[in-house]
Amino acid sequence: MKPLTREAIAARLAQDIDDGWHVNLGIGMPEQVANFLPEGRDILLHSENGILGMGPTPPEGEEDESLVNAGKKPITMLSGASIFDHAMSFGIIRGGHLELCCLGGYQVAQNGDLANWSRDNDDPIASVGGAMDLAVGAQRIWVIMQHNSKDGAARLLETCDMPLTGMGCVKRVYTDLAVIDVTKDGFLVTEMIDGMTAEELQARTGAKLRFADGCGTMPDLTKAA
Amino acid sequence: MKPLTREAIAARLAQDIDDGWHVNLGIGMPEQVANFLPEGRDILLHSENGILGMGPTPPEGEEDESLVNAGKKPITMLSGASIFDHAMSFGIIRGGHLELCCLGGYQVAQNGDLANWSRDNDDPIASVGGAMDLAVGAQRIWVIMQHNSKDGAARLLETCDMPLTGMGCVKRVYTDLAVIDVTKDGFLVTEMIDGMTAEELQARTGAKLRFADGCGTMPDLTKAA
Amino acid sequence: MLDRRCETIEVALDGIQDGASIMVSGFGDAGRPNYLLKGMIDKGVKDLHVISNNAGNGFTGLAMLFRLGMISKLTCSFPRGDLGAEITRWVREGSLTVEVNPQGTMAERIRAAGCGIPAFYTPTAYGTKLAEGKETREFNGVGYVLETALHADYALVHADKADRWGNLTYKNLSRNFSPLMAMAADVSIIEADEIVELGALEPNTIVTPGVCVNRLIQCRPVAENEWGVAA
Amino acid sequence: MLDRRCETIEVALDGIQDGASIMVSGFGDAGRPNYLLKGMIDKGVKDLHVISNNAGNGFTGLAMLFRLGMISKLTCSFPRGDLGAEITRWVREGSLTVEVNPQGTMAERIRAAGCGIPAFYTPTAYGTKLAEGKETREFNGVGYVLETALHADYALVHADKADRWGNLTYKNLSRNFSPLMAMAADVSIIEADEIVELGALEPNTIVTPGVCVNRLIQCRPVAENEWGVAA
Repeated sequence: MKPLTREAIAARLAQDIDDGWHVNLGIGMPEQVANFLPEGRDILLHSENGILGMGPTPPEGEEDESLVNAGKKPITMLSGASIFDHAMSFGIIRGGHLELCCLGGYQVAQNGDLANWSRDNDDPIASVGGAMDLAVGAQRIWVIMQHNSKDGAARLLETCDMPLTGMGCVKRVYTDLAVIDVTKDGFLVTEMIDGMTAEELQARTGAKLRFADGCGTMPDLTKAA
Repeated sequence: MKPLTREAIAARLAQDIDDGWHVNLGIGMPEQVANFLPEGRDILLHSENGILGMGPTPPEGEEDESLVNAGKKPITMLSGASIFDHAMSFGIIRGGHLELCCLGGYQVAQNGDLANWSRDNDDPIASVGGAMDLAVGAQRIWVIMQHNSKDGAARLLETCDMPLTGMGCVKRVYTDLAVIDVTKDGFLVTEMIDGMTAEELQARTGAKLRFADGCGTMPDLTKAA
Repeated sequence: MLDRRCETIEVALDGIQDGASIMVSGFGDAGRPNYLLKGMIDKGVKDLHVISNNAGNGFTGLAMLFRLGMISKLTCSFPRGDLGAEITRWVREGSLTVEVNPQGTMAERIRAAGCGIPAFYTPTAYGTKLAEGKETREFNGVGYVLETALHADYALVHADKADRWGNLTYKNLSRNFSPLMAMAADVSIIEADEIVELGALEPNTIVTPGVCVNRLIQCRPVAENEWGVAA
Repeated sequence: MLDRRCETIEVALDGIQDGASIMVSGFGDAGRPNYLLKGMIDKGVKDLHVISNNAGNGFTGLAMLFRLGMISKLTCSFPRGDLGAEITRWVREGSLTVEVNPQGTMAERIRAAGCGIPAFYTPTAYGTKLAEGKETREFNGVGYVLETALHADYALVHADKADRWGNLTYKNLSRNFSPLMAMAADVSIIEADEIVELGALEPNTIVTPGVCVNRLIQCRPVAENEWGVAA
């Protein structure tokens, strides 16, 4: 049994993005998703700083200071891209126009609460950026994160103890071990990596898991078929 | 003693518009002001439907359906005109960015209250358009109107009895008889037409008038000098 | 492939039912979605709640929907014009309800709906009849009125140019309420004078990003005599 | 003649005093008004309340105003970056106050200030630490936070093209907060990469109408070594 790499989690998530969706990819692990978007689908990437239709990283030497993403990294524009100001950008977010936002997470609770912006309740300059707007605004929030923290602590919990980003907003979680829907009855596992048992996954999780009928294998799509 | 024509009131008001002001001219009598803007001043006309820098009426046959003012009449654009949507247009109004708005009036009270949108408290489809936004938003509201109604009733009053457009918003009134500032102490006459006496003006006014030191003659600028 | 284009006007207007709330772009004739409005007449839905700055004029466009008795409620800022006398009569007869908003309040309410703002305070109408029954509040000693977001089931919007992703530009003062309404309805339906190739619109000059748009159709002019019998 | 152009940067920045509140456009390096920021350093004002999404990076631009101790309060959404450790220290020492807003809330608060909206409700941050002490309210069963308009005495804004009336366009993602800030300050001061003839900007593509602008100056690049001694 081998947990998925960060790339493999991103690749798995990318498969579930429908043709025609407008998607915001949060800073960090979610950014990886852009590298695995399925061919043949029009997937329009949004960035908080005012663009829909972000293209890939430009070749070295062709960066334009006026073309950066929310992580301040250089980007390009696709044909059909549009530019707008910050009020419009967050109007698009808050108004529910984005089909999907993928965010990183520190903790997800079984009611969909998300903590992803500050590990420390007493941080004097806790920095939220646009995460709270995305959490309440996008039509669905999928979280992409490691199933456990480096010290082994569970991150899927009955209740978050870190500061919340948003209440009840998470619809699905993709981890290195499983794909888990957040339902009104709590966590529902729909896929696990090869060799993982329900008991073991439960042992690494801080809230009760249910398992979907026909719970499948979570593939590593970064490996040659 | 001859009351000024509507054109002459508009011409008198136009003299007081400073170089560089952004001005909204309400529908009706205020529209006339556009015909008397002093030469050599950049005065930018705003229309609620989303333009700054309106130019004069186009020659017949050159009208463009996409170039109309708030009164739905054909306009042109000056060099330097800008176009924006309705939220921005009223953001400019409500945000206090226009130096001046000229409105027509049914009644003005000595505290600056304005009634200009409905003569009838029971009108089931009283139609306000953008007047209430302009009344509260522009840096100054100047009202242009006949001093008395057709039946001779006073329109400068202690209190309006018609439905209000805005509270305490009027700064100055230009009528066919006088120019009157609205001050914290009520109406202050600064100009009267040639031959008008203080007593007579007071008799035609429904609130106490004060007269400025050096109250001048209100000229008819539509007559050859 | 993301393609907002509809083959026919029937497809563009699919699903609109009696009782729907419908935003209609335009200020006077500028920016009126006349092709879509003609489609609404042909569709024959009724009991509509129309949200539009004006009620229209003459025997074309929006005015015809009123004359045909398709509209039971109007939210607007200026219900006068040609149709003023009729509207007054319909209101007195009880066949039409009219809600008058100050124009800027109406624009901001529509923007709020599109941008996820449920309510805001505005100085407009404070102390007037149009604020009667509304919640008010002072900030820094000035009075304000609480206004709520104005949503709709559908928006019918006229644009100048569009691409298949739904990116839009508008021509001059045809812009008016269009970008706000495109965002504020569950389903926004756009008629465009010209549908261009993806990439033909300069990204910095797009006014409405396609994410706000649901359906797109090539506009064609509606001739005077297509609107039906004049009274 | 309406002419927003200033002859010198001293004239453009005239009147800014210690204790002023200053909006600074830009997201990362895109849209930072570096020429105006350099002018602020030369001017040597202090005790500033800066409103900016980020705190800046390195030893240039906004970051230098922090390093020189010119700023006593920062309203932002993301005070991390290069300067994060220093900012944490300054806050602990008490020489700097930081107010963190969710980014969309900050943008909307600035827009509200420019558009005469004193306050609005937003779903963002409801039930989180950033809503503590703020008024909340339910609409249709959903919780919202009341947020107020965010004004400033001055806005320092970078634009791409400008004309003498102050009409502005922006380049790509340099737009970000610029149009909002230009409207929200008592005095907005714009540096533009290019000042063009009146009429050269197409009316439909102007993003900020000149009515929102007070002063305009031709921008020039600030070289690395002009920012003063690196630590």
